[in-house]
Amino acid sequence: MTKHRNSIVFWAGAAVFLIAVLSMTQIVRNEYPFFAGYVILQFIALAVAWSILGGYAGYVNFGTNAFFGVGVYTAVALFKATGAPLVVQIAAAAVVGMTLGFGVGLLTLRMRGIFFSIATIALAIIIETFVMNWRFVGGAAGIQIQRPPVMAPFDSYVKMLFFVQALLVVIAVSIARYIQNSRIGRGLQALRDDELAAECTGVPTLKLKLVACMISGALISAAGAPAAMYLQYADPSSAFNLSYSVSALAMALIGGTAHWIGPVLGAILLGSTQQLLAVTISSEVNVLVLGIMLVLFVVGAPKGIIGLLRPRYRLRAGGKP
Amino acid sequence: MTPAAAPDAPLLQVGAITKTFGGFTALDNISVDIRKGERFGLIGPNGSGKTTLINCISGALRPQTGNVIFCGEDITQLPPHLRARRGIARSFQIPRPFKSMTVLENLMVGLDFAKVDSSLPEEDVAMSILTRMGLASKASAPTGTLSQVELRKMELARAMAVRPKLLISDEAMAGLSSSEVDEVLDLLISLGEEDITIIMIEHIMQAVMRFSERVMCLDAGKIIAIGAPAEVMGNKRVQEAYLGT
Amino acid sequence: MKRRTFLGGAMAVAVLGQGSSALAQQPPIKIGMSMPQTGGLAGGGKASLLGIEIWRDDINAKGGLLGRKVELVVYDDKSSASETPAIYAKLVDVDKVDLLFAPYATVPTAPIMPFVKQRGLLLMGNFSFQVNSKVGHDMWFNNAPWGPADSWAASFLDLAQKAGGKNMALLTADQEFAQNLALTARDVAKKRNLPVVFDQVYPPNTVEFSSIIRALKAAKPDIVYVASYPPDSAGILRAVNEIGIGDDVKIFGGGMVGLQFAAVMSNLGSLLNGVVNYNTWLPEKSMYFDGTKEFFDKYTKRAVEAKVDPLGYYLAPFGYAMGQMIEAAVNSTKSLDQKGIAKYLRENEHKTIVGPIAFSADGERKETATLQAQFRGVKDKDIEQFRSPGKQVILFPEKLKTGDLISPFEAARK
Amino acid sequence: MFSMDLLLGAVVLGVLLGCFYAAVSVGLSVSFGLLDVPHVAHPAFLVLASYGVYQLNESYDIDPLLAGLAITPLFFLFGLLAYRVYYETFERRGSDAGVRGIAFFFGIAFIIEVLIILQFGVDQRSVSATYIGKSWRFGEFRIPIRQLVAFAVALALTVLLAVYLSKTFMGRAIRAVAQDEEALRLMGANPVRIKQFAFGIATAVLGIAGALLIIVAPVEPTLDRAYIGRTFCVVVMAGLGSISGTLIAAIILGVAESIVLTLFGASWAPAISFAMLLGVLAVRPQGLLGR
Repeated sequence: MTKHRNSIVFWAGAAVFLIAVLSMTQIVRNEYPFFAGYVILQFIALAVAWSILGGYAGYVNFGTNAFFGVGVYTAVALFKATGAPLVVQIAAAAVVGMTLGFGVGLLTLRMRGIFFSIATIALAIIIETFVMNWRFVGGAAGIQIQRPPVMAPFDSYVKMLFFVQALLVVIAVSIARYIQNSRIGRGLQALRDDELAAECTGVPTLKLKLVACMISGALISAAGAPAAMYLQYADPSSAFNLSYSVSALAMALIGGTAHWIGPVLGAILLGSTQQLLAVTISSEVNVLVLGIMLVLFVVGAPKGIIGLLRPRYRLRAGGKP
Repeated sequence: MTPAAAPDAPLLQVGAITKTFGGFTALDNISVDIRKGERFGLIGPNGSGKTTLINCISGALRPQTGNVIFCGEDITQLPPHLRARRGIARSFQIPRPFKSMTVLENLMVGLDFAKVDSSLPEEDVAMSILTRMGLASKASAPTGTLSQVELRKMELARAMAVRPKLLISDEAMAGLSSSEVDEVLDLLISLGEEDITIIMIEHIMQAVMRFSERVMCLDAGKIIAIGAPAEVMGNKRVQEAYLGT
Repeated sequence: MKRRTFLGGAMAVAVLGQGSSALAQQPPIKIGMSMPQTGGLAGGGKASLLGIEIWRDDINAKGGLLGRKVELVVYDDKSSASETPAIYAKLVDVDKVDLLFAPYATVPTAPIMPFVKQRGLLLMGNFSFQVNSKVGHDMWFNNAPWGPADSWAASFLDLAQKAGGKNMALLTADQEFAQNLALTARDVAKKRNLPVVFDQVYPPNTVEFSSIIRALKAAKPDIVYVASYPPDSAGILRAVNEIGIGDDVKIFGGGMVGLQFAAVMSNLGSLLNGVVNYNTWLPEKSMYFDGTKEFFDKYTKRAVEAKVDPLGYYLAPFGYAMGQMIEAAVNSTKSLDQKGIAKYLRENEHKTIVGPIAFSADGERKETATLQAQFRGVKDKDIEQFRSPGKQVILFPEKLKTGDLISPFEAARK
Repeated sequence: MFSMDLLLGAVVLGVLLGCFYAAVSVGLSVSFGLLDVPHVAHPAFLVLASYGVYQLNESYDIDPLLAGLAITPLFFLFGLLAYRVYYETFERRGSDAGVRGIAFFFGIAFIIEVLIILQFGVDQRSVSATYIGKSWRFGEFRIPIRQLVAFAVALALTVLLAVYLSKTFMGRAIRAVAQDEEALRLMGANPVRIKQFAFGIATAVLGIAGALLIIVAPVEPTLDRAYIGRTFCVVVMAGLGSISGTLIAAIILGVAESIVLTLFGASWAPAISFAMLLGVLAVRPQGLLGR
């Protein structure tokens, strides 16, 4: 009963959010909110997608930038070769990201988490090297992209991208929420706590990890795909920037990974703090804040913001009463 | 799909399995059949290969040679979760609860993935198992708050949630007081009365004697005695093996 | 016409009469930009910004632009392309700045080119390379002395061929700027039938160049054209010093980024000798124009406090020059109308502290003023030595030349 | 392009480079290989040590190797502290130590990077010493002396650590704690103290390794990222915790990098160590000499 009511509330909320976003694109004329909002929405999508594997299953992916970059360059390559529309670019990026997730997962998810983590760092560098040597998409020099004309009902491309990214956020959150409430979520939580015990209780751990890795990879790549059109430019060092990995990880862990709302809160908080800090402090102190917050939360508030807000999660997490 | 096992065929057949780690042979050509509904005791000194054997049965390890046949099906190469779905469940020597979950949720994992059809809602099934185990009052407690005996019971309850044909209990009484030992033992015996085959690894001899219909003793990866409890306890090599350590 | 002049004069008198109070009352003219202040480009970005700030202070001391104070609105883009679109949208839509300057370097600039083109905004470029060639924005003006795309490689190869070079080796970093240079170098070599005997691209973060230099040496080239980044430039020169490069080499260098920065130069010291490399400004006597000396006096003082490059030759004076061009254009057109300013900038030659600047249609310099200079007599661990002339002798362009190439490379190293 | 001389040169340089890689990886072989700490901040500690060496060399003109030796005790203490924090916050509490432990060290690495930038800026730094910038000639063949120095010191360091771990009482206790913590506890030793000490040693070694790093080439604050691949590749390929394996694996990596750089071009070089790492993980995760 309550589950059912929760669902209604959730979908109503999602609809209200999308309608609000859509009407904002129609009413607000100043373009800056869309530029800045796009970045924050992108971080929400990344953090939520990251936490499907990193939070629910406890496998730390340092390669968010690899999947992100793959999304960007899938879009670039496809657009340059065929002029495919944005929707197709995003779908293709999701497919490629999913395939990549499957490959890495198959290779390393049998082993302990640390091997997976290191393999994802390796992945980012190998793919970046590959893209740097790929002249068709501009190689190391990067590539400038001309946007196609904007589609109705939008009057500017950035507004459209803002809406598209909002849609991706809704998709990512609904998938995360579905997983969390389904037996997949319970299985992931079990294997995160104890892999052998989970196996012996009937949980197909490898399969679930692979599924999580594929979904997470697909969503990260999909969230990265519109970046090519947003920047109208792509270069390997920006597309594969390590800061995507640090941010996604920090936002998810700071927000808390036991519930899908955690990464959303973390991304909104850190994303807007970063936008604010970028305007006020222009030194490395800005980045330092992110690192210190990450370490403080990891050490002091293992369940993140939602753990602090909702004692239930603290209770669930706690070793001692 | 699987060929129907003959009515009197053993539930579990361990066929000549050998398991080595590097140069160390943990199990040396072990064969044993376990009947349906049997209460089977497994004893032996530390490092004799008891846990390795049940790891090979439950799927945590795979033997180098030999096979494991369950209900007439060769499961030697199957991963643990598929064995669990076929009806093999276990508890662990050192309890391994899902720490971020409540007791009830721990059971729900097994119910979720064992794929047994039931007309009752899963939560009700879980509650009935907990009631059976005397843990009903702890259903919504986090596992971190449980006492040692409650943890042991929770592990057995979680194993029961898979609705096993074969339950393997790995030293479920270690570190418990004698009244608690009796409590857990009674539980196991009552489970055995419900047509569940049980393999019990135990160091506490009275418990083994009271529980088992048949006992097997391992030493250095070999079977040194198998038979009725009193018979095995009277065996010279068994006594030596125990005194020797 | 006369009437307007009269009115203008009257207004000017009025403004002068009100003095500083008028300066305070009128809203300031805001110039917006992002600048890399953290990340890999931060060193250059901060020096460039200091140059611009010195211009702002000078102009405000003179009474501002059109009688209004000049104010800079600067955000950090973290050396990344992904930050700049939001920053420039904020500058234009929220801060409502009057004029835009581009951030230092190509990568952060590239994403804002389509934006300014679409909005029809003037953008003063800041040392980016070939960023407008595909966009074709007619209100873009780059302060860098690069000039036509191929002039860079051409000037180096001119010097090389004059010294008897017959074939070329290319060693380039796998990053955008170096790859752009490599591309033109290959083109120019092809046009001149200069065989390329060695062509290698190495990745960023390469630690050990001994292997690469050994392979390069084995190819026995006459001309070695290197396009590298600061961390690698040092590694390459070290390896060359240790492994040797052969007596055939007539000329070495060309496009090594980093050898313009004080920290790198003092670090490398005598290893620099003989290298012919590009530069933008040097303390040679041909390089002093109206205001140049005063600028560097101010810069040297403020650099210490701002913790930026103590010499500041490479970027800072061009930041100042960017301001000077805007100053001239706004004062002549007497408005902030961006189309008018662009028209003025395109049609006139501008006097700046880095010499006269004239633009061609694509917003780059009409003629290249990129220097090729040879390091000579450099000692170890001494920053101050680079302030005196003769340490980097200008070989190109002809107008600014202060010496001739010493060749072969090994001879020049002594 | 191909010639025997060039190949020979590549192999010789590769061996030198490989020994240097062994020196920078050997600490990780202890901390990750033996102690099972997911120490992704190891390369960041390494770069931090290099900056320490740089500071001493710059301000007091101390030879970089001596400077490395001088900061070794400091790094030992630093290691003790780091392990204590890690143990108290993660290992002792047990639950999901993996995830948070990795994130913790990742965060630490990130903080170290930023602090170095705040203190020293993004420019690269290098040290001066009499043996830097000269080379040893052998006919046409020249080997940079800095590489010979790095080679000799690295080899000595690795061998010394291997001997320490196999011959001394403490060394053997460290190996034992890696294999069976319970047994050690029964013997009356405190495994946590032994692990802490071992982590201290693993970090102390970085003092010298950091000196070698800045002797071989200039350092910059984000250099640690390149070394995550190299060090973990070496340690995993070696078989976790095997010191002799570390040396062999590092030489294989060094030679592979050097040959690819010399004969096939450098554009694929950064992927070498990572590709080898992925390959090892996929094919033989227990490493060359794995247990």
